[in-house]
Amino acid sequence: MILDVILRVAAKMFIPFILMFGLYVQLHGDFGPGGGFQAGVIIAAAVILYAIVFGKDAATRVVPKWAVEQMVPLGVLIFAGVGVWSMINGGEYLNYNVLLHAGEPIGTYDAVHGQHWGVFLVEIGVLVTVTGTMLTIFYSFTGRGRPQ
Amino acid sequence: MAAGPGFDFAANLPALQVMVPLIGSVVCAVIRQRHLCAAITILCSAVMPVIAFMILWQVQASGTISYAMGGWAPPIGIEYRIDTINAFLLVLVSLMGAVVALYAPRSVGNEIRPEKQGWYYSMYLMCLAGLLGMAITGDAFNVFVFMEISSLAMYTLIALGSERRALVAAFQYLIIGTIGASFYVIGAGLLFLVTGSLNLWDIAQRLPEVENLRSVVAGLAFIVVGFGLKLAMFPMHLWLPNAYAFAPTVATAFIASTATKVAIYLLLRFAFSVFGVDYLTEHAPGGEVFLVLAALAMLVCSVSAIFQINIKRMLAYSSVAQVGYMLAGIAIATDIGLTGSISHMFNHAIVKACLFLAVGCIFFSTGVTRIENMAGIGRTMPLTMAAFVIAGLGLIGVPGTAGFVSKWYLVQAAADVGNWLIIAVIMVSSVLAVIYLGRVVEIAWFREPKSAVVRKPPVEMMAMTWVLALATIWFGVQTDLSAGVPTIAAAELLAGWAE
Amino acid sequence: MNQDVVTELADRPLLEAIATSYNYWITIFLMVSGLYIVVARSNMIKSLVGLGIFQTSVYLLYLSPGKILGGTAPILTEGAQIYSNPLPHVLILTAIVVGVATLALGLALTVRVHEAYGTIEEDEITLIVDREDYAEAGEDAETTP
Amino acid sequence: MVLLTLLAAITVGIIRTRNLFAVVVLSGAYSFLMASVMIILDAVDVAMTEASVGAGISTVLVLGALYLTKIHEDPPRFSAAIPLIVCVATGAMLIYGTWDLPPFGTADQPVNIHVGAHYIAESARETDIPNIVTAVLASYRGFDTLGEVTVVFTAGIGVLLLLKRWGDA
Repeated sequence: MILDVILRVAAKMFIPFILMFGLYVQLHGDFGPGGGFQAGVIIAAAVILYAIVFGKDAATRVVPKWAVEQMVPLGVLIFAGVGVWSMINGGEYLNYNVLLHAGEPIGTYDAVHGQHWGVFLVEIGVLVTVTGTMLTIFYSFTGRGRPQ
Repeated sequence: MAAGPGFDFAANLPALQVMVPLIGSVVCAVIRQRHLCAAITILCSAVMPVIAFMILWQVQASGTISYAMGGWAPPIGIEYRIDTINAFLLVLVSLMGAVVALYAPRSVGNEIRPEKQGWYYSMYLMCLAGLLGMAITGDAFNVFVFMEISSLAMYTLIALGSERRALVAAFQYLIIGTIGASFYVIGAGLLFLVTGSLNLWDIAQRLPEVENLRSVVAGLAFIVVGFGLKLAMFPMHLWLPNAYAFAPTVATAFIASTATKVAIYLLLRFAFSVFGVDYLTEHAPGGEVFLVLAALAMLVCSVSAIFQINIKRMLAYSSVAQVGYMLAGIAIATDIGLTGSISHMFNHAIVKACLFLAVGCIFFSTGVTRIENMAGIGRTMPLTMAAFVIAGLGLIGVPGTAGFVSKWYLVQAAADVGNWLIIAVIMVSSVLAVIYLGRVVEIAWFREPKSAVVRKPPVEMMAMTWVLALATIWFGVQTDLSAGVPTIAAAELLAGWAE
Repeated sequence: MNQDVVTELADRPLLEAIATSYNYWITIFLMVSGLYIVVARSNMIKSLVGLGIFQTSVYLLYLSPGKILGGTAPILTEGAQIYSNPLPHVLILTAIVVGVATLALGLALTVRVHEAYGTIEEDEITLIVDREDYAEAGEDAETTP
Repeated sequence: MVLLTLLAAITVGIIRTRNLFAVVVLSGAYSFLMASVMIILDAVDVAMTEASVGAGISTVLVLGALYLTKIHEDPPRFSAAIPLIVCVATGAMLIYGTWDLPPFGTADQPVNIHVGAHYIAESARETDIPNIVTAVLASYRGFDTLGEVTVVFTAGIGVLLLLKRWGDA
């Protein structure tokens, strides 16, 4: 059991840092390597570590199954929604240049900020779906139980 | 398109064509309530043909449509490039999607657990979105991405069949499908390495500069093998019969009428638009091999069909044989040959979907899938079997049905190049079709009823089966859409893209 | 690329070809081995692992030509002049994700097959299926769902 | 070059090993090596993904599947002649196809001067995102990325459909 204690304490210490690193990778994707996908995998890994150390039931209390199942489509919806928004604004699908209206003159767009916002939102969509899917798959496999 | 404010419906049709089912699928996954999901599926699928016909009309009115995804002009961004042939394919796929979606609710209700139905519809729409995406895109890598979307959805749809063999069939398809996709990626990668571009049009412009490189030939070979696996080109067809036989009815009918067709379209696109006829005749002397494989498919698979005990498997083998017809037309590579192939894609989709839907009705009412157990079904379910027979006549190619039109083109094309052997093979294969379909008719009508009809098939299932049966006759007489458009498409294909 | 370069490349001696294009040789080796595992092995999980190797070797085919000697990673920084080509990286990112998605679905199928058949050897399953077919042909009635 | 050779060695190991647990460990090592190779090729984003996906998630998934199935592989029952022919043919085609590709590391090959060069030259002005890979991924080829996320979504729903338990089954 001593090993178990060490494991639990170490895991408790590590998980916040893993989550922080995930967020860093997500938000810093514009400047360094990384982005929504990598961040999603890292955050999912943190939860999986938690599940392995503290048991799956504890993990599903923190991150419930229904939530991850809804995250799977939600991310795609965010991504696709950005595209629809740019279409409504008169551009092509996923044309971030037209996401934001510039103040002056009326009817023009702030292309550079639009690009930033577009990429930011899209990466969040990726993050949500990837985290959700990885956890869904993990829960599905562990929830299956060994056949008798 | 100028980035002016306001939503421009007509200009955004290409994006809508793919995004409506995609978003519909995602919404289904959020909602999960099965009746709502069925409603969403029907709504999205019913809008698809409308959009597809509008695109076809736009193409006919004002030529090729180029739609720059994300507003980045090609080849920098991803382009949707639509000319006659893929507009035609969009019409084909979306029509089939709509008919099968209208047929679906009670068939799905019968075969899939209630809790799973919401997600099942989601996968159906995703499969539709993936196939439409493959047909519409003008970017080599985007083809791969959408191929994987449709394939993953398809593996799932197949695996949900009620028998345990469906799982094995889905797994084998997954392996073969992934190998096929990887071969395609290798081929596209070689082209990318020598041209520096992923845009198909751009590649076509740059290929003449590097056409003497061996990498280009190898690229073509890998692409052909990749799609060959996907479209069940003989001898790479072994995954198909099991996949079709054990999938749920709705999945079989939809996949059988669309998936192989889209793969054939992509083969056409690469061979004729990207590489061009001149390149093929000069550097890739494979036409004869193709023709031999096509002939073998027609003969071997028609004979296999005769010996099947499961009716869905029988129809699946017949599909591989029909793919042989289409490949024969492509291998002949004349104007009429290509017209025949493209037209046969359309006609075969209608006919085969009708047959599978009729089989679905029978399964719904009696639970029978084995041919010998269908004894007397013609007397207990006369309407369903009548539709089956009409579609069967279409498959054989009796004059006055859709199948005749396209087979006539193919025979004519073969006669033009003086290839009498291929004509003989087409004839023999049609006779074999008479045999395997005749066997079903004989059992269904001339034997005493054996299986009781538990319940009548619902109205919408019968209606959709009959819509397709009537379409079989309609397109046998009225050929503006089923042969007129393919004629234009064939001419465009033969002209190629390279300037 | 002009024709002179093309013929020059095609005519170079074997040893030089191996040395300058070592990346491709290993790529091909990995690809063929991966493919071999997939098609020759009957264990479903091993097939999936082989599929993974096959796909990863395709990544190398895309990535290695994008490298420019003396270049740096394609992140704009002060002082760097030559960047390696970012486009293959993007494509391969997508391909990796597609690969893991396929793997997950394949494993899920494997688990279900194991539950249904008690084995994950495709050879054994083929035998079971054949036996079923044989038994079925003798039966008369079919079970209604 | 050394890394590439090691990769080849591991592949041989994977082919020869029958213990599936060992195969998983080897394939994890394979992924890490591959990630190192990718760093050498300047593909830092890809390397990061390969390390987290190939060595991380994939390994966890395969182990999970192994736990639910079994860890020993039976010897093959059928002869391996046909697969071998297929593989040799593929390999021959690949050698043929890559024979006249330009040597490693050159800047002036077509793949590096056409579209790729445009991204390097213009992305700062057009998107103002320093990491060109992110710019291409999320903006220039954003639609591919949407497709990629959709693939992940499809796989997620597929796994749920296959493995989720409802009540009895």
